[in-house]
Amino acid sequence: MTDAILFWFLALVTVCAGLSVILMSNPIYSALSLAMTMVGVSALFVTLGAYFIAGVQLIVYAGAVMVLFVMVLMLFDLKHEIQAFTRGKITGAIKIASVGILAGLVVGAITLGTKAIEAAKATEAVAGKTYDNNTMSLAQNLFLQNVFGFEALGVLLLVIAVGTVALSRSRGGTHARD
Amino acid sequence: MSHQALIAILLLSPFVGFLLNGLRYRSQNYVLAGSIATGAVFVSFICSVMLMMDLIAAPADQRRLTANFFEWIAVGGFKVNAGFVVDQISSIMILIITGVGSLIHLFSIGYMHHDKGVTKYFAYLNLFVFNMLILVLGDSLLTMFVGWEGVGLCSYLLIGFWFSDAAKAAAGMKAFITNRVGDAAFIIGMFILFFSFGTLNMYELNALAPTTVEASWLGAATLGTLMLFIGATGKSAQVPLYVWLPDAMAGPTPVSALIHAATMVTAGVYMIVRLNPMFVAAPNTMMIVAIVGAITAVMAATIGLTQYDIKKILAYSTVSQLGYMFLAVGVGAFGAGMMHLMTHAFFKALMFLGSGSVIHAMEGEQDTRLMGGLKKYLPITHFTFLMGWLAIIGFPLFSGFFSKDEILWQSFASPRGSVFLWVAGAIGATLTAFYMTRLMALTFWGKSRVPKEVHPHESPVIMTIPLIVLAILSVVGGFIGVPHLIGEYLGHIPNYWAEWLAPVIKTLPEAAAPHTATQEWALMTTSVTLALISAFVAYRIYTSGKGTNEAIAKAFGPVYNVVNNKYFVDEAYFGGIINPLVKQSQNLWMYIDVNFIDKTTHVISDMTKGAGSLARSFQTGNMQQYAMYIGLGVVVVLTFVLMR
Amino acid sequence: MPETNILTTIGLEHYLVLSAVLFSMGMAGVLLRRNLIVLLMSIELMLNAVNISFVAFSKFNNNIEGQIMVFFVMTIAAAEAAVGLALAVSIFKRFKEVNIRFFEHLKG
Amino acid sequence: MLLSVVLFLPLVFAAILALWPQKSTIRHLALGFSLIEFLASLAILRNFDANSAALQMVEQYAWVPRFGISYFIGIDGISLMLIMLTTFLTPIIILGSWTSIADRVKGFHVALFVLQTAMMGSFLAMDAVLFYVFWELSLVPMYFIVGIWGGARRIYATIKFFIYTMAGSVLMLLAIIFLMRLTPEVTGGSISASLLDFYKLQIPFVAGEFFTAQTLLFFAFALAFAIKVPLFPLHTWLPDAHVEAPTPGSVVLAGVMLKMGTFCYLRWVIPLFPEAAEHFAWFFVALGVIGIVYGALVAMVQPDVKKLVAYSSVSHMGYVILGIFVMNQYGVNGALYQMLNHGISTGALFLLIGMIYERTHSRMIAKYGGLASALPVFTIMFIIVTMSSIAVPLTNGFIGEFLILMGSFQYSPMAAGISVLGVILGAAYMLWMVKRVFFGPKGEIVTHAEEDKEHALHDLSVREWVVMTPLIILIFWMGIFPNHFMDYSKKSVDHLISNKHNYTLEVK
Repeated sequence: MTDAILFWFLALVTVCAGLSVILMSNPIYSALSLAMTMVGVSALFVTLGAYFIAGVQLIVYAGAVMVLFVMVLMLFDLKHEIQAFTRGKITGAIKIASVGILAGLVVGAITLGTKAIEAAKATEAVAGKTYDNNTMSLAQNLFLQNVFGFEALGVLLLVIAVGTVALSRSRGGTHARD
Repeated sequence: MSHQALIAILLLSPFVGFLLNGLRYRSQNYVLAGSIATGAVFVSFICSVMLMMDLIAAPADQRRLTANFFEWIAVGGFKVNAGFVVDQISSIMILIITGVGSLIHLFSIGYMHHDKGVTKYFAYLNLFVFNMLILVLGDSLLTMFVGWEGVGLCSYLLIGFWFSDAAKAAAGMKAFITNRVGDAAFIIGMFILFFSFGTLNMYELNALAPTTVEASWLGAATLGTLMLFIGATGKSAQVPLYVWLPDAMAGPTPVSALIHAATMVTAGVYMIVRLNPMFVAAPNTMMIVAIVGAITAVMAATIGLTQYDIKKILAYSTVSQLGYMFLAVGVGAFGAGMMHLMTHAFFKALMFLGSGSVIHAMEGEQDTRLMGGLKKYLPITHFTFLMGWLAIIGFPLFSGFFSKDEILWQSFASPRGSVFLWVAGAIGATLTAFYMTRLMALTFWGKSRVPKEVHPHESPVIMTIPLIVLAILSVVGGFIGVPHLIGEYLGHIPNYWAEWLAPVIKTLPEAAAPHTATQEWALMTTSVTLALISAFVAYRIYTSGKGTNEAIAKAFGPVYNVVNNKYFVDEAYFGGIINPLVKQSQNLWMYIDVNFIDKTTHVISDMTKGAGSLARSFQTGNMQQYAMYIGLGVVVVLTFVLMR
Repeated sequence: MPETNILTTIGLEHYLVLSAVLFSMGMAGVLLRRNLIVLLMSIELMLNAVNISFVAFSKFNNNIEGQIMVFFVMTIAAAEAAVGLALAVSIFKRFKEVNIRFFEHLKG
Repeated sequence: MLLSVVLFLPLVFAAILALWPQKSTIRHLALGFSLIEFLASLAILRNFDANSAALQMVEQYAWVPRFGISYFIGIDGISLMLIMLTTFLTPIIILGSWTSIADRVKGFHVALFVLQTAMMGSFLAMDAVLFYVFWELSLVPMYFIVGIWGGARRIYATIKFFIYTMAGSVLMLLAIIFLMRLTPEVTGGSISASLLDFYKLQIPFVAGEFFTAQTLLFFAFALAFAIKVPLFPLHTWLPDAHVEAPTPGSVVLAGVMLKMGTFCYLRWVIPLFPEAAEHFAWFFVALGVIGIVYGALVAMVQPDVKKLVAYSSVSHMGYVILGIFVMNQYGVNGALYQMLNHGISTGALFLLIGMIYERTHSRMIAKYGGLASALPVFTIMFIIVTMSSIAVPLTNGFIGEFLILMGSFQYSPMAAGISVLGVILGAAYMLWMVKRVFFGPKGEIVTHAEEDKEHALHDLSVREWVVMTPLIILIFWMGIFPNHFMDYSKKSVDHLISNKHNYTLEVK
C-alpha cells in the first residue's frame, strides 16, 4: 500500500514538473522544473530498487547537467523574450495531435503488451533466475560483459569534450561567412 | 621494257609531276612548273605510243596488256585488284588523254604565265591526267570509279581555281555535287552487277553478260547498266545532269579544253563502250541512252544558238556533241561513238584552245559582242579555228564529217536505231552548223566591235603550236575510220578504226534491216546540205550585223526567251529541289531536333526536377518539422503494427 | 488470474505508462518550443522517460542489463547536452538569441 | 601481361602527372608518355596473330569470386584496331591541344590519360562487370574535359551528355545482372560475369512477342549503346557536346568514344542476342538509314562549323550502324573500317577547326570566306580531310562507305538506295561549307585580320604540321592499302558473321 501511495505521489510530482518544463515561458523556470523532474525520476528509481542508478541520476543529472543548463542560461543574459511556442496553427495542431496519438498508442501498446507478458510468464514461469539487484552485480556486469561499451563511452566523452571546446571557441554560427 | 613497267610509268609519271609541282606550290616560276607538268604528261604519251605499238604488233585476238599491281580490296567474295589493262579501247583513250593533254599543258604555259597560282595549276592538271588514266585503264568498274571520282575532284579544284570569285567557287561545287548524283547511281549500278554476276572486273562482266537479250526492265543487266548510265549522264553532262558543264567554264580555258571537252566528259561514253556486251544485252537501257543522247544533242544545240559568251557556246556545243556520242552508243554504233569521241577531242580541244587564244588576246574578255573582225589580228588562231569549225559542222572529208556521218547513218540503219533518232541528229547537225558559224562570224569575221582600249595580238608560239598540231589532227584525224561506203569511193581506204575495235565490240544480235547504198548517200547528202545551208544563213546574218539580240528576240518571241534562259532548268533545280531541300532541312533541324527531341528531353528533365522540388518542399530546414515527421512516422508504423 | 486493483497494486505497466506520458511531454516540448535550451531540456526529459522504462523492465524481468543501459544512456545524454549547449552558445554568439529558427539553414 | 601493361600504363602516367611538381614540363612529359603508350600498343600489334579469330593475350584473375566477377581481358581482331586508334590519337590530341588548353594543364592531361585507360578497358574487358566499370569510368574524365575546358554553354552540354549516357547504362546494368543470374545454367551452378559464359547462354526468344527475355535484354543493351553511338533519334547530346567541348575533347569524343557504342554492338549485342538482333535488324537498319540522311540534311544548314561536323558524325555513325545490322561480311567489315575512318577524318576535321578557332575565335561559317588566300596550306589540308570525310576513292572513307553500302544492298536494295543519298548530301554539306569558309570573296574575319597586323593569320606552324601529317598519311594509306588494316580483323568478323547463333571465342 505504501508502495502505491509513494508511486502515485512521485508520478504526480514528475508529471507536473515535466509539464512545467514545457509550458513555462521563462527558461529558468523550465530548468528548475527539469531539476525537479530529475529528482522525481531518481526517487522512482529508488522505488524500483535501483539505488546506484538513482544516485548517479541525482549526481549527474540533477547536479552536473542541470548546473550546466542553468549556467548557460545565465551566460546568455537573454534580453528579449523568445516566443515560447512555434507559430503556425495547423502544424501546431498536427504536432499536438501526433503527440497525443503517439501517447495513446504507446499506452495502448503497453496494456496489450504487458498482458501478453503476464500471459507468457504464467505459461512459461521464467522467473526462476535469481537476480542480485545490488551495486556489485551491476559493476560486475558493467566491467565484465560490457567493458567494451564502457571504454567506448569513455572515448566518446573525450571526443565530446574536445568537440565542445572547439565549438565554443569558434566565432559562432553554423554558416560562418566571415 | 615490260608492259607492266610501261603501264606503271604511264600512270605514275603525271603523279610524280603532281607531287613535284604540288610540293613547291608557292613557286611562280611558270617555265619550270610548266616544263615539269608537260614533261610528265609527255613521258606518259611516249609510254602510250609504245604500248600502242606493242598492241599493234600483237595478234588481233591477243591485244590486251594487263598489269596487276596489288590486291586493293578483298572482303569475302568481293575482290578488286589495282589492275590496269591496255586494250583496243583504252589504248585509244590513253593516246588521246596524253597526246591532247601534252598539247594543252604546253598551251597552258603560255596561257597561265601571268597567274600567281601557276604551279598549283599545273599540279592539279597533272593530278587530273593521273586520275583520268586510272579511269580508262582500270580493269574493274571500281578502279574505274576511282578515276571517275578523282577526275571529278580535279575538275572541282580546277573550275574553282580562281576561288576568290564566289561564282567560280560555286561552279566548282555545282560540278562536284551534280557529278555525285550520278556517282551515287553508278555505285548502285556496280552493286546490281556485282550481286548478279559476282564480279566487278569488266572483262569478266563482259564474258558473263547474258547472251539472250533482256526484254524486261527489271533484269540485272538492264537495271545495272541503266544505273551506270545515270552515272554517265552526270560525268558526261547529259540531260538531266548537264547543268554543271556550262558553269564549269569558270575554270581556266585550257582546263575547259582538256577536262570539259576532250577527256573527262567523254568518260561516260568510254564506260559504255567498255561494257558494250552488257549494254547490248540490255536493249531497254540502250534505247534510253539513245533517246537521252538525241535530246541532249538537240537541246544543248538550241541553247548554244543564243549564247554570247564564247566559252559558253563551246560548252553547249560540247554537251551537244556528247549527246551525239551517246546517240551512237545507244544505237549500238560503239565504234562510231569512240570515233566521234576522238575527233571531238581534237576539234573541240582545238576550239577551246583557240578561244583561249582569243581571250588571251582580248585581255580576258569572253563576250563575242565585243569581238568581231579578229581575223586580221589573230591569223594563226583564226586559221586553226577555221579548221575546227569545218570539222565540227561536218564539212566533207574533215574529221568530224566521217564520225558524225557514221553516227547519223547508224542511228537510222542500226536495228536499234530509228528514223526519229536520225531526224534529231540531223536537226542537231544543222543547229551545230548554225551556232558554230555564228561564233566564227561574231568573233573573227565582220566588223570589229573591239573596245578601243583593247589591242588584240597574236598569241606566242608556245600557244600556237598546239593549235596547229590540233588543227592538223582535226583535218586528217577522220581518215583512220573512213566509212566503208566513202572508203570505196576514195580508192579502197580500209576502215582501220572498225577493224581495230572489232574484237572488243559485240555486234547487235538483231539482224539489221537491209539498206542500200543509195539510202546512205541520200541521207548523207541531206544532212550535209542542211548543215551547209544553215552555216551559210548564219554567215549572212551575223556578218551583216543584222543578228542582234533584239532582232532575234523580236523574231522568235517567247521561244527565244525560254531558250536564252536555258529552258529554265537551273531555275527548276534550284526552285524545285535545292532550295526546298535546304529549307526543309532547316525545318528538320528546328522542328525535329530542337523542338521535338530536345524538347522531349527537357520535358523529362523538367519532370524530374519538378518531382525534386516537390520533395524539397518537405525539407524546410525547420528541425521541429522534421521531428514532427518522425513522430508521424512512428504513429503510422505503430498504428500499422497494432491494427494488424 | 485474480482481479488486481489498478490503484493499489503497482506493476510494470504503471511505470511504463508514466514513462510514455513523460516521453510524450518531452516530445511535445521538442516539437513546440522555440528556445533552443528548452528544446534540449525536453530531450533530456524524453531520455529520462526511457530510463524509467529500462529500470522498470530490469526490475520486473529480473535482468540487470536494463540498468547498464540506463548507465549508458545517461552518459550519452550528458554528452549530448554538452554539445547541444556548445552549439547554443555558438548560435548565441552570432545572433544574440537562441531561437530554433536559426537552425533552418538545413533547408534543401 | 602485355595487355594489362598497355591498359594501365596511362593510369600510371596520370598518377605521375598528378604528382609532377613542375608545371612547365607537363605537356612534354604527357606527350612522351603517350608516345610510349603508342609504342607499347605497337607491341600488341606485333604479337597479334591475325590468322586466328581467337581471343588473344587473355588475362584472367579472380576479382569478386563470390559473384564470379573476374579481371578478364583479351583482344581479338575486332578490338585490336580500336585499341590502336586510341593509342594513336592520344599523342596527336596532346600535341593538338598544346596551345588551346591554357589553364589547368595538369588536370587536363590527367583526365586524358584516365580516359584513355577507361576507353581501352571497355574495348578489352571480357567480364561484364569489369566492362561496366570501364564504360562508366570513361564518362567521368569526359565530363570534366567538357565541363572545365569547354565553351560558354559547357555545363548544359556536359550534363546532357552525362545524363543521356548514364540513363542508357542503367538499363544495361540491369541486363547484366539479369544475365549473371542466368549463368548457373551453363557454368554448373556458380554465378559468372564472364562474357564467354554469357555467350554460351541460350536465352529464350519468341518472335513477335516483345516481352520475352531476349528481346528485353537486347533492347536494354542496344539502347545503352545506341545513345553512345549516337543513333537517331538519341543523337541530340552530340552536337551540344561537340560544340562546347574543347578541341581535344571533340577529337576524343568523335574519334574513340562514339566507337565504344558501335564496337559493343559487335562484342555484346549481336553475339549475345543473335535471334533478337536478326529479328529487329530492320529497325536498326531503318534508324541507321534515317540517321545518314537526317544527319546530312541537318548538317547542311548549320551555321557553326563544329556543329556541322558534329551532325556529319551522326550521319557517318548511321553508316556504321547500317553496316553492323545488315550482318554480312561486307557490312560488318565496312562498319569496322568506317569506325577507324571516322575516328581519323572527323578527328582531323575537329583538329583543323580547333586550329582556325585559335586564330580567329569564331566558328560561324557566315563570318568566314576567302580563307584560302590567307591560309593556303591549311586549306589544302582541310580539303584533303574533307575528301576523306565525303568518301572520295583512294581516301580511307571510300572503302568503309562502299563496303557498308554494298552490304546494305545485299540486305535490302532499298536501304542502299536511300543511304546512297548520303553520298550526295555528304558532298553537298561539306563542299558548301568549304566554299563558304575558304572560297569566295574575303569575309569579315579575313579582312579584319588583314587590317590588324597583331592578329594577322599565319599558316600552319611546325607543331600543327606534325599533328596533321600522320593523319593525312593514314587517310591515304588506309584508302590505298586497306588490306594492311583489314587483314587483322577479317578473321574475327568472319567468325562473328558465320557463327553468330552459337558464338564462342576460343581463348589463346
